[in-house]
Amino acid sequence: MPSENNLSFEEAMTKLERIVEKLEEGDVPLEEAISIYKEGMELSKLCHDKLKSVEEQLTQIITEDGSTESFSIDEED
Amino acid sequence: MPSENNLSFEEAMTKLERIVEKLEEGDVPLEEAISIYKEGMELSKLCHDKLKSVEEQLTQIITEDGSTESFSIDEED
Amino acid sequence: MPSENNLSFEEAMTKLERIVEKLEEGDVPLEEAISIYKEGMELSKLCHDKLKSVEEQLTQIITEDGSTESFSIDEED
Amino acid sequence: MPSENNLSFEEAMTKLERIVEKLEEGDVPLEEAISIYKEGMELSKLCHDKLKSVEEQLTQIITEDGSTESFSIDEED
Amino acid sequence: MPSENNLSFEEAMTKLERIVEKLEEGDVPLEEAISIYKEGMELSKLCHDKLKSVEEQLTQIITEDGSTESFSIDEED
Amino acid sequence: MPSENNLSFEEAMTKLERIVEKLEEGDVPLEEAISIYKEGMELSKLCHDKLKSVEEQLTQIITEDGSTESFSIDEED
Amino acid sequence: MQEQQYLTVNALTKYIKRKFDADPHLRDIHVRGEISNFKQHSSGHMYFTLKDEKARILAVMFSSNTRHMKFIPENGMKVIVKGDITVFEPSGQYQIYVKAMQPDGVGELFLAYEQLKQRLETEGLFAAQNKKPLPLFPNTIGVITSPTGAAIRDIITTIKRRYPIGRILVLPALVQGEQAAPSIAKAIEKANAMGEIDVLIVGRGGGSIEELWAFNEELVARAIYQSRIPVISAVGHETDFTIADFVADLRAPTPTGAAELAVPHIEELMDRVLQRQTRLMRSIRERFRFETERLNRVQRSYAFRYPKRLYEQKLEQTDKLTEMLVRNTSRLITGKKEQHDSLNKRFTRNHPRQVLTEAKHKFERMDRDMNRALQQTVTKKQTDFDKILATLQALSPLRIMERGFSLAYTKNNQILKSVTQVKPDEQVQIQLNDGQVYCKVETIEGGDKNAIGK
Repeated sequence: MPSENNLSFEEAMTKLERIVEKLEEGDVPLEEAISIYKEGMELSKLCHDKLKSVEEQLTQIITEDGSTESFSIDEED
Repeated sequence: MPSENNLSFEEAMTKLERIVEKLEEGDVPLEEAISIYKEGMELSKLCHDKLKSVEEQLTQIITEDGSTESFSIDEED
Repeated sequence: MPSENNLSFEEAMTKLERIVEKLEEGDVPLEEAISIYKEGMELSKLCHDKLKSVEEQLTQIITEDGSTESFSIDEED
Repeated sequence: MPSENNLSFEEAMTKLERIVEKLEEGDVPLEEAISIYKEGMELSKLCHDKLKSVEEQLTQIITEDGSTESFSIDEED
Repeated sequence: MPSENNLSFEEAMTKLERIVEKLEEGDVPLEEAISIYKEGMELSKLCHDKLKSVEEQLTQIITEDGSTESFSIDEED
Repeated sequence: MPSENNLSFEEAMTKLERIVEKLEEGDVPLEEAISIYKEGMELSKLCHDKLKSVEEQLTQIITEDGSTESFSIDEED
Repeated sequence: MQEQQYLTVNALTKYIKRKFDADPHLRDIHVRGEISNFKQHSSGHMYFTLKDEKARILAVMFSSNTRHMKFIPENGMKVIVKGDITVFEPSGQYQIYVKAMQPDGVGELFLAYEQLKQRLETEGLFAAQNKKPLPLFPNTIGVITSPTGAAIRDIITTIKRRYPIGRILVLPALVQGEQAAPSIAKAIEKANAMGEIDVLIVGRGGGSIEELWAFNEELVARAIYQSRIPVISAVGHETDFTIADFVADLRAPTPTGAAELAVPHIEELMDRVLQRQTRLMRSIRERFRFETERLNRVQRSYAFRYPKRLYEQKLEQTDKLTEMLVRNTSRLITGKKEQHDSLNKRFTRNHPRQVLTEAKHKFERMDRDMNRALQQTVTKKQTDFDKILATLQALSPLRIMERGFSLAYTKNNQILKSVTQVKPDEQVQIQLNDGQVYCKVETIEGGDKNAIGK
């Protein structure tokens, strides 16, 4: 399922949520349920990985001239 | 009964349940009863096989994805 | 009585029942009684044979599907 | 009296009964009494023979169909 | 006296009775008495013969139907 | 005395009675008495003969029907 | 005028009160005046008179409305009040029930705020249906505020702590003073123009009403309203709402609060993922278990566990019927046999032997009677004859001869009474007692008539 790797965290979560709901509703035929389950597990792993492996994002500021600079606050005070 | 192999688990179960109901009602003519019973046994085997296959698939998913260990039906409660 | 072989078990039983009733009522002429009795005995034999055949079929089915039985029942409770 | 052989058991019994009634009334002339009595004897014998024959036939049926053993007229009470 | 042969036993007996009565009245002339007596004797013979014949018939019935006889008599009581 | 032969026994007896009465009166001359007496004797013979004849006839009847006698008496009681 | 209806004072007063209450122009009106006769009750309710050079009106302000007042009213103070006019029935006086009060001067700002708020509200800028939902997992969070100061620091700290995977883009803006409103509005427009920001936090730290005023300006309100990007307002003031707060898609009481609303907590997210995973597994396991149980139930069903029941009962039924067949047939035949036996018994009882015997008896009797009758008849005749014969013989004239007499007869059989009746050599018969003598006449003598007898 290589396409799923391109999903954003949000998309993956949304898909996962839907899958969970669908499975919990119980109306899915057994054979389909197992394939949905498989997909759900992969999505869950994807989300999990995304949360786990993220580096901290930069904070930036838009300057007067419209360019973007990194911004840091004085953590002190 | 090759057509029955194309039944989904749910269809097979529904058929099976109807058969049981019919048999338990008790008014089934003798000759029909035995053929119904035969069909029931075949459906039962079909369902059993499908469940077995689902169980194997589930076990396999867990094994591949080591992180989510120890899936088993017994794990509940 | 070749036509009687095409009777279903239930039809044969119904016929037999009527014969028994007729005999019970007692209005049967002597000569007829014996032919009715003969017919009754043939019906009885037919029913018995059908039951025998059903029993054999059942035994065969059960023997063939011996495996099915074990799986699901053990895991339960 | 060849015609009498074509009588059914019941017809013979009815005839015999009439004869008995006539004899019981008692006014029968001597010669008639003897001829009536003769006829009665024949009718009674006819009935007896028919009964005997039915009994034998019954026994034969039973013997042929060994499963339903021990039929006998004595079995009653 | 050929016509007398057509008499029944009872008719002959009635005639005979009248003859006896007449004789017993006693006033019958001798010659008449003897002729009446002759007639009586013939009637008597007729009756006697009839009785004989009936008896023989009876004996014959019993002999012919020896089985019947024993059947019905023995089996009684 | 040819006419006298046509007399019945009873007529002869009546005549004889009258002769006896006449003789008893006693007034009859010997010669007449003797002839009357003779006539009486002849009538007497006539009567006697008739009686004789009756007896013979009876004997004959009885002899003819000798069988009759024995039949009915012996077999009874 | 006798029919004139008289009103009670109460009814009249109620009527007047209803008139006041029904008039929209007497609702939420702003009145400027000077306070006099000020009294504050221990309960917190304020009673005073508002007056100007030409008129006065009684005023009441209940403690529930005085709680957020930032000043203490006193006699002689010029104020702007907002309230409703109504009639106090017991005294029949109309009063103003004050809901808000501002010192006059600031009062103009307040009025402007109220008017703008009312206008924008009417226009629908505050309507709930126009509020945009916030993204659940924003990638970039835009922050419009002053790049210096506590607000920006609180926001960044909070976001970094909660949601390190979120990118923060600061759009600096003036948040105080004349230029604040256009600066904020411009920043909002810029953020929208950039097209990479998922959510906007617009705000500043707390301050006086004048310091916060930019957020009450129409320019800012409209910019917020125009924004495609969902906006969280974060004006650091717990109690008073700015116009911006009303327009924003979500209002946060403080900048920190805004940051918390803008991004999810990463731990929560992780929890959420794990929870979904758990639910997924539980759900499939339950499903599997359910289906297994369902199958088991069927397999455990009576029909499958005891398939012999399918025919055992029928077997019993068949046996029973067969037995009944035999029994009924046997009974039928026994019945016929008994019927025959009883009839035969009656028949045998009527054997003609009896008839024959009776006939024989009668015949014999008759035969005997006949013989006897005949015998008697014959015997009687014989007896009669014998008797008469004896009598006859006794009277026989021939008896004389027994005494030695004899009778002589001529050959013509005539008694010989005279000698003249015979001639010699003629035959004569002599009748004796014990026989006859046949003689021949030898001679004839006599002629004397009395020769013998006399």
